[in-house]
Amino acid sequence: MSAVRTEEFMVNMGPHHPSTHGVCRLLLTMDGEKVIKIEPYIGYLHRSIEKICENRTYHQCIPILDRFEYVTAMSCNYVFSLAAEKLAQIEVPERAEYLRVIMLELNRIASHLIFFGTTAMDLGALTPFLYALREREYIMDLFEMTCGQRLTYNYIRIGGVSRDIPAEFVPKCREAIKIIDQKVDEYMALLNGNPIWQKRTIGVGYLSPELAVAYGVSGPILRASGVDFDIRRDDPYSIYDRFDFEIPVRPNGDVFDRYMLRLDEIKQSVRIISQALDGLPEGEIKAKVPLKFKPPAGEVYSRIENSRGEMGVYILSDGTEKPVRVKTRGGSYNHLQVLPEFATDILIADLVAIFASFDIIMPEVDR
Amino acid sequence: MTRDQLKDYIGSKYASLMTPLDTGRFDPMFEVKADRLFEVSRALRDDENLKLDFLCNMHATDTRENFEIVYSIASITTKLRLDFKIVMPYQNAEIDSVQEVWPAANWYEREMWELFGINVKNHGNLKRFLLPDDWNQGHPMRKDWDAPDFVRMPEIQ
Amino acid sequence: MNLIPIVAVELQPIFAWIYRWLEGLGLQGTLLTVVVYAGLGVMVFGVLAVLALFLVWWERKIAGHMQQRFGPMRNGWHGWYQTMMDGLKLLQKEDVLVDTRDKVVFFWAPVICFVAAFLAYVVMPFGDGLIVADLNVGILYIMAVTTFTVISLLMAGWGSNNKYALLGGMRSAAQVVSYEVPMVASILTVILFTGSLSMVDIVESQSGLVFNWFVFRLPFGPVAFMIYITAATAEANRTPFDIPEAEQELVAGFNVEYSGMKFAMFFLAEFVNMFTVSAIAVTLFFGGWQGWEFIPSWIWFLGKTFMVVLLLMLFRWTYPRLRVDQLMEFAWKILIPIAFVNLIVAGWMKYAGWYW
Amino acid sequence: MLSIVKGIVELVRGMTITGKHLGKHAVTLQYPEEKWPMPERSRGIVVLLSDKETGALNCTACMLCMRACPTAAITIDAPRGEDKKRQLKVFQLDVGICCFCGLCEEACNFSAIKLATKYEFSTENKEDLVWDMHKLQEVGRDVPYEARPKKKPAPKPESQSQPPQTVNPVAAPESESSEDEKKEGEA
Repeated sequence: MSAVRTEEFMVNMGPHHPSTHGVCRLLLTMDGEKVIKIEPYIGYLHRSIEKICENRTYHQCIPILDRFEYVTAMSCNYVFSLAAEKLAQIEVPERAEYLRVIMLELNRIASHLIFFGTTAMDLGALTPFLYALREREYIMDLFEMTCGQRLTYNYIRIGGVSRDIPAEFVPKCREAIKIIDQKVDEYMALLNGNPIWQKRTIGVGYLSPELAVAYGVSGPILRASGVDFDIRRDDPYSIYDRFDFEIPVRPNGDVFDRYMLRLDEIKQSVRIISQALDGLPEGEIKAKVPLKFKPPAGEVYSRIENSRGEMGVYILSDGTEKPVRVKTRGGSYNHLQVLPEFATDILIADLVAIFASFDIIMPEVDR
Repeated sequence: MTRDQLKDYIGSKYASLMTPLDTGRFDPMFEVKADRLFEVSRALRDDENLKLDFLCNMHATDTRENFEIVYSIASITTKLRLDFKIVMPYQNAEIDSVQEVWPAANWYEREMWELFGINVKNHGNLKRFLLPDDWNQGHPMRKDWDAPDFVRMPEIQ
Repeated sequence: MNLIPIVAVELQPIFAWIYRWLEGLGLQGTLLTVVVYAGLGVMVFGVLAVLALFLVWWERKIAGHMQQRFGPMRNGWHGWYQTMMDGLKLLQKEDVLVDTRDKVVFFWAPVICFVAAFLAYVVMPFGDGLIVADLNVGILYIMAVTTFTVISLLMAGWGSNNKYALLGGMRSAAQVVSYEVPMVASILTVILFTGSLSMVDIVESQSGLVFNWFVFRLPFGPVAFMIYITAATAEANRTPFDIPEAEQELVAGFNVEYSGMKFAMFFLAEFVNMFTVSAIAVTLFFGGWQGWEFIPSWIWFLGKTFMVVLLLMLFRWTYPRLRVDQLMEFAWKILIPIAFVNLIVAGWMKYAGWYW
Repeated sequence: MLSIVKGIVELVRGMTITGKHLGKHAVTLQYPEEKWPMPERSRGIVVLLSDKETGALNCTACMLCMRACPTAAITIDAPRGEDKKRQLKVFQLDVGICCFCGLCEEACNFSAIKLATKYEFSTENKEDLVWDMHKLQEVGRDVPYEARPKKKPAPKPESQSQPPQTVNPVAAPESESSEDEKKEGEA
């Protein structure tokens, strides 16, 4: 048998691969079915959002930043508004803060539902994807009813929100979160006990907490590795310190834990939303912000907990109408970065599972 | 530790390395000399009271006079957060890599090298990954960059 | 008259008439046999092509309704001729060819796949007497010819000169060869009791009450059926065992470079294969075409087969996909031991006479 | 052995969940024949509104929308006439680069531009996506809107259902020389 010669070969996974969620390109060095080395190449979705923002006024940046991370565009709106408010020391009205929290958490649920669907799809189960999108539709309807768009909201503005919620929003929202809460149980019944699902996820793709922290991994992936850190609680912004909710943490750091943690987070978000709906005060929805918004010179980096980890915006202002520099930071950038470090000597099917469990979306990486 | 306490702590302990700046509007902001960067990074991470082990963000800014490289760092355990920046001249800009302290800096430094043309010493993997492989039109995030199809907003009188 | 293949009682006069007509044309001896069999072959082919088209549509409808959407709705009532239109479209499409392909292998792979899928129907008893040729080694013949599929997949993977396709081809080879073993072991359990390899004999040995169906012979009957249906799912390359064409891993696996009609051949062959394994399951375990007399036997056969196909579809749209090493592990460490223990138990019970 | 039985039970449980959905009715619609009702606030195509009585455009060519547009999709050409008032000559919208953010609608003081709930305006040519004044007006003929009082903007929206005027240019502290039209709107 010594005459048989084997050699490694390179496979281009992406930019148009069904499981790379967009246009990520992974250059794999493979030995048969085994992946030896991963080299990510990004930039296929680069729209130079940062450069565009340097050329826009602060108000105009918000619709541009909607496209920064379109799955949770509310967070993009919010994190930029937060930075601008910190720059200009704007006090946001109470009602606006509540509305912001409701929208952010609804958007987190929507994003996690997409995660659930795409992960199941990447592992071969096609039906959960449609179920997840069916439930996401309730949230999209709520958004459309409130701000008029389903994906790029342009809702949260500097100093508040753009519009008050319509009268039928609150009952519909209560109904939606109730349905979603029930459906999450159904998802768990559909997949959790399934021996195939367990085989594919439990113990696959272990990410150690040390590596995760060193590479700036954040959000659900960090918490699934056993690190108890959530910006909503540890660096509080908005009014999150008023709500009673838990930060789910799971110890194993494998694909199954990342999947379960997100489903748990959906339940916690439902709790936050119902509390916020109960405590929703009357009043102003927007602080007085001039159309020619000129924050004083200075710089600020604001960060929030997005469904994909830490989302941050850095603004450098020189006192004029346009920012000098806007730098966006998305969680997926670091998550993609850590992938080659620990995902070696795995089968290609495991790579797909790990990639899916990281919930990487490319607009956030390429910007 | 609150933000003011953090400011005082750093002011007393690292006065020789980090100069406080008043441009930071929310979190404390410091300035660091380019040649002391590595020393500062290591000290901030290993300090028992700070443990700033999480690199949130790092990027360069072109202010038309010079480059500012801003490091936003945080801590998982002590929940602190601070920024520090390096100001360096436009010509032959070069910094040390902080990958040894925060491995997450790898891609941020690569992106900075690619889009701003700031050289990174001891990086080890300075390869293009955002721009096309055959890109030869300079560094697009610099303020003076221009291209025929680059559309700026119309100026309204 | 004895040259006429056994056909359903209802169709006997027509066949006799055709036979006489052919004789009147001056055909005799071997030539006559050849012509008659060729005609039958075309008939079976036609029926199966229609069935495959129907199955594609049906699967899309089932999947759609399972996911709370409609599925195809545009062409005709609930899109009933959607698949035909898709076929027409694929026929018109340009056949995109890779320059670096292995020309001979690339060309013949879909052909072999297509032919192999249809060969099994030579001995398939569609109804009471509705069979092309009742070979006395029927089930053995089926096992032999269906394995041709793996050769074609391997050829497709190799001939495409594409790494994804190659991986898919290798996966399919490993998978089909492994799952052949438990499948044959479970079939042997049946043959142990019928004492014959002929498909007609197998069906007739299950006549009478429903409890004479093999699947109800406790304790080995249901176990054998479960092993068979698992192995058959793998054989037909369907989820959860569809790793040769695992879309999320290998894009499309072995047929990644195929387009136009060549792709359609693979596609149709896949559905014919699904029908084949279901039909075998019905023949072996569910009493084949037997049922109440007042419904024609071939309707019984088709009905039962569609039920098994529905089961396979439920599998496909519910379960995630296994990983390649887990798939092999499952075959060799779980399925094969159980299959052989089951076979030994069945043999012992046969020897001791503890069965009805 | 137990794990195998347990696994089979779980597999069957999964199948019953998906199988149960087989009987339910689809939640999707057959798009071109059936459509979802669009919410009132839906941001669809951008239209120019006309006065309900005279039929003339509400636009006064103040260029606020052009200034607010983040993608520079709006082009306005309005030279000043002899009475120093701007005459609207060209109002062009490139639907291809419009991002439907709604900033133009919020910037407008005269209920002249609105994001209607209409959609389905795809074309085969990119050139057809550049809409001129007349087309924008035609599409916007039957769009219902609430004319804003030309005198002074409402002080504060009382009811919640009424869309509040959020970015109100009146609040802008700076008054620049070129903004005489805006003052005119206030006066």
